[in-house]
Amino acid sequence: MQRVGVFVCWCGSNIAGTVDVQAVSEALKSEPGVVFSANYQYMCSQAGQDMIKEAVKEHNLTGIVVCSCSPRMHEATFRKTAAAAGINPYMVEIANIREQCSWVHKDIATGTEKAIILGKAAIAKVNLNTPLTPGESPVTKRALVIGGGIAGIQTALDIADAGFPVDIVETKPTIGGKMAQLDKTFPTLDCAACILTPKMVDVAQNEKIRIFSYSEVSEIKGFVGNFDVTIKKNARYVKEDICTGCGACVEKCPMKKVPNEFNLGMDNRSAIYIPFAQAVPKVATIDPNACNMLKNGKCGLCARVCTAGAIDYTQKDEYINEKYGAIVVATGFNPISMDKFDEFAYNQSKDVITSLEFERLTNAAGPTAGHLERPSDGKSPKTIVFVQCVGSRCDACAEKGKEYCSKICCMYTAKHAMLTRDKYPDTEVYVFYIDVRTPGKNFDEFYRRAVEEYGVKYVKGMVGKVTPEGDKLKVQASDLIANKQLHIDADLVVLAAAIEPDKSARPLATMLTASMDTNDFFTEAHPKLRPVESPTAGVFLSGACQGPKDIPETVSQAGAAASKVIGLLAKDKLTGNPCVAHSNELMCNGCSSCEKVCAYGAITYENKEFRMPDRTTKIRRVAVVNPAVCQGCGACTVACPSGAMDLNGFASNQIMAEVDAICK
Amino acid sequence: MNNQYLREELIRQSGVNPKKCMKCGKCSATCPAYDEMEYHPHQFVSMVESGDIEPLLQSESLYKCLSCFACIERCPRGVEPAKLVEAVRLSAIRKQGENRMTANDVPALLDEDTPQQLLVSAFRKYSK
Amino acid sequence: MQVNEHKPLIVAFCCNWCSYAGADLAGNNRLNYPADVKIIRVPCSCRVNPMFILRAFQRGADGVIICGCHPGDCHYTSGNYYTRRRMAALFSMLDFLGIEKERTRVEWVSAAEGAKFAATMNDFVEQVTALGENKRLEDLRCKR
Amino acid sequence: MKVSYFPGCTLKNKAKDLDMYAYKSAEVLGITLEEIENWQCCGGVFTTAKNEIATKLSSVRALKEAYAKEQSLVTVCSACHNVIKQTNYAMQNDKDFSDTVNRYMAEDGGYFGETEVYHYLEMLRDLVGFDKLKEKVVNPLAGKKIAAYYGCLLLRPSGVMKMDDPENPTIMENFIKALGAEPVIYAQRNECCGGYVSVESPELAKKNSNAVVRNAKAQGAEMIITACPLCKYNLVKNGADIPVVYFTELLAEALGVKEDTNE
Repeated sequence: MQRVGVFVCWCGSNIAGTVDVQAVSEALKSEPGVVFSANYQYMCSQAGQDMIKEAVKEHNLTGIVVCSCSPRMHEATFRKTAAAAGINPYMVEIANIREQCSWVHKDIATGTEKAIILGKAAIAKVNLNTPLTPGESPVTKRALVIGGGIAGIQTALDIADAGFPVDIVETKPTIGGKMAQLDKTFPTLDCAACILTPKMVDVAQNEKIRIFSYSEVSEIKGFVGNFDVTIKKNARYVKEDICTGCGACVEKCPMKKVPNEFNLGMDNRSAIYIPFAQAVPKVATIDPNACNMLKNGKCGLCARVCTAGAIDYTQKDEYINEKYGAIVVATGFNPISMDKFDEFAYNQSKDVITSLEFERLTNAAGPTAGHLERPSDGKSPKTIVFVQCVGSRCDACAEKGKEYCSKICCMYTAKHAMLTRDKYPDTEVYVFYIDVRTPGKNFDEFYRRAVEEYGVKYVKGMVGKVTPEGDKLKVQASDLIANKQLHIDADLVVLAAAIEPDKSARPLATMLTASMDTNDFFTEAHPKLRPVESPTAGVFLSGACQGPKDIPETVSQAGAAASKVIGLLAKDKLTGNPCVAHSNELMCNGCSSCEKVCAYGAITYENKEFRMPDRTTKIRRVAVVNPAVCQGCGACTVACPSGAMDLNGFASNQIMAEVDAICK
Repeated sequence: MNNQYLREELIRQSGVNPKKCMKCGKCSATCPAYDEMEYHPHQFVSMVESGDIEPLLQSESLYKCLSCFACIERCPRGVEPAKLVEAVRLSAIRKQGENRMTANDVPALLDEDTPQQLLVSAFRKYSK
Repeated sequence: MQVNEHKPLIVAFCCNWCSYAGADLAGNNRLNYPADVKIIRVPCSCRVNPMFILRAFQRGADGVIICGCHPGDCHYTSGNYYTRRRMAALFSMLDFLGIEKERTRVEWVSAAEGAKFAATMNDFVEQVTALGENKRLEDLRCKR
Repeated sequence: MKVSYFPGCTLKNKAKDLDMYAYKSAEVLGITLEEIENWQCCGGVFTTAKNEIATKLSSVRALKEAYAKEQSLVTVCSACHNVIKQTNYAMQNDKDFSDTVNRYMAEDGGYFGETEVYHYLEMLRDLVGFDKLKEKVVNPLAGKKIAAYYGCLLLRPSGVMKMDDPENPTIMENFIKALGAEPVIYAQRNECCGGYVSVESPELAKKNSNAVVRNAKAQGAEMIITACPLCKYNLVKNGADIPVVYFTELLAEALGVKEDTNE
């Protein structure tokens, strides 16, 4: 039997005004287990806490009930008091007689009656409390960053800067991501390569950072502080450590008709390739679907010209196992497919392009060396029509588009329009918009400059149909302000395609047991107060995998994610929440009901040997909860058909005792 | 005429929710009959929503809609303006004596190749 | 106990993250609701075992309400979805046993909805009061 | 295989070619078209109003008859196809509508859109298969550049018609390829010809039809095929200077069952 002390707080007049505290402490005196009951003006004050400590000593208390304000307010305070008095902090229960009693009821009689009942419930519960000790788990001081775009790069650099080793896993042969494909960046018009490539070099030179390029994460096990990850290094048929990136092989490769992904298929590359000049790592990769040597054993030219001897046609995929304390997801975005929007004739004309393709067309390192030329005939376009919101802001039931605003299109379109007018002043530039959304530092000023200084024609309305005819694109659109239908003969149409999370995100989320929204963006632990953490402990979010973002936002989130990771890795041990589920293995029948409802993957099964009454042994499958992963929601306790699963701190018999006390 | 009642009736009978419109104008951008119309598809949506229906009932625009469904197909919000146009047209021609086209009009329309489908369709659209 | 004016006994299970905080907010804003409501704190609405509800009715509760985070906002991602499904099944079974559906309820109350919490409780108490005393599942041995 | 067949008003009058060649070609491909008995005109256009019931009953009768025979219902005319498929969809998905119709018809057993409705082109694609069609071709139309004209009725509303991608359709192009000719892709192929509004505003129909023909020609077409008598009428009447023919005629020609004599 516990020896319970009851402490009723007046909270000045906040409680004492509507609750007869004296009567409450008197009434609770006779409850089972109660050996001491008192009331005091401010229980949370130093004097109040000292009173509790003295009572613990004097009466040898094993449990404490404080009738006071909400446990959300002072539970932590009184737990510390208990610990200071030498009893387990989890032997404290709070009866909420302020927020849920004195403040919401008017007369003393009802208030007092209810306060007594709430006090009885807390006493009934504390009688069944057991001392709990939070579990501890060690922290592996290494972080994994999945995705090597600007988000992943920034996160890795910041973590490495704090002295922790970081691995970046990138599916492409080089890091750099989408930003490496951009020409200029809004609103300052810095050249993307000029600000990104130094960072890429920093990554390559940082001793704390390892890059696994052309690789993917294939398995994730474990939990916060102790992730066990398998990384699949795809065979690139080139020995990374030997290749110098000289490019002799690329030059000599006879297979030169492979669509170049980096330029979005607007020109060709060879079967052995380095995506772009500043690639990191600057190592060649052989495309097994295009290489004659790998397909039918005929060629081998690259191996012959490679003076370093880096080519290895027999290379196999390699699996690497590594332990990490924290994982950062930075898988980024892609523009959506334009296949379902062929009213804009994307599939019918080469001169209808997406904005990302436009970036490559204007990039000095792009397929046209930066000259704005039409993909179909290389002529310079005289009339360009930009269409905003293609696939963004669609109705949820329309399967082809996305319901959300893609956020970055207004600004990059203003940038494209402005740069076009700047470089080619005789070009007519139209931008069809639904709304121009420019919330951001210097964003609206930038857009207004495009209109006022550069003479870009912004038209409120949408394009309804693009008809390629001869060498023109007949654009039919509405001008809602003029209440007119416009017919424009354009040379180039640029579609601001909606962006969506990378396809690799969904399977990754499953591996991480991290949650996603219906659009496959990762959800944050709290949309406002914990925006860079996933609800799964130890998993952090960086960049557009969490929602559409521009570069400044991505970089700030990347830094924030890094600081969260550093905060985690700086600890030697993690203290868990002791209020977690546990399974009574004698009652468990291994049915897997609990595992199915666990959102965190905290429950596993193991085969255990049990002694039977007849002295034989039997092997049974029983559930085991990993206390470091369990978050203590209790879903499993209800799902368990045999009653084997229970929750520390909110045990079934405790809640049952509360129910009984209330209903008595 | 009680506009609120008519508005609700049009919405009910067309199954269109004009509140879903985000005023992008794609319906009017895609409309092949735009230049023939006094009120354009996007205006039908916003005028019905605001209860300003009388001008629509009087307008020739009702009889210019091709029911080609381009606006329905291309609306990013699934508003279906053509169904609203149809609902307004029906409110106009369902009134007594308000048939747009009668059998007497037919001979003048015929030529040697006129397919029956043309007459049947026109009748369906222009009269009760 | 007064004979003609029956005071109902309502047990409310509130999840720690949303509804319990919503109840606290109702208190902070001094929004009145009947003292008949007694709140039991649980980590998540999905911690509420149907056994607890049966026990409450057996011990003489007149109504049981479970409050959780709004769907999609669960602190534990999906707990309230389990609640929704479990309770739908339980409540219709209870209804079959004679515990009217009006005596049971699942409500989503966020931490910001103090007013909703108070309004919900007022409404629920009124609804249960109208039904009168629950005798159907009451164990006579537990008679108050 | 036997299927129910709904010819429609125009196919028995001004568009006899469309009808005749459909029959003959189907026979070659092993499909017998069984004409619905006492079919009534579909109405030409589908009225989208939810409270328009009577005008849709003829379509329901045809659908019910096919259902009674446990056959799919095939149509050739784009308009009939559009009306019947939309009516069938409403019978499946709009409970108010199907209840009213079933009460109105007051016959044994309700109908709730069970019949499968195919356009003749869908029949070629899904029941025959373009591969098999290709095998049956005896006069390949090699080298001919043909523009498929879908118009508005075949593809829209795509959620109901479920025939093809409404903006980037391939069914007629694959049909043309199966016959050995070369399809011409042009953007105006799914724009309206002017439809019934040609009685009200001939100039609107002229503008639209001309835009279609001009675009097809600009992209290199030598011929336009269509499934719709009204499309053909509008295109031809407004001065199309390349042949506009029904797709079934082209089919019959490729299958070698087209007779040269004009009936």
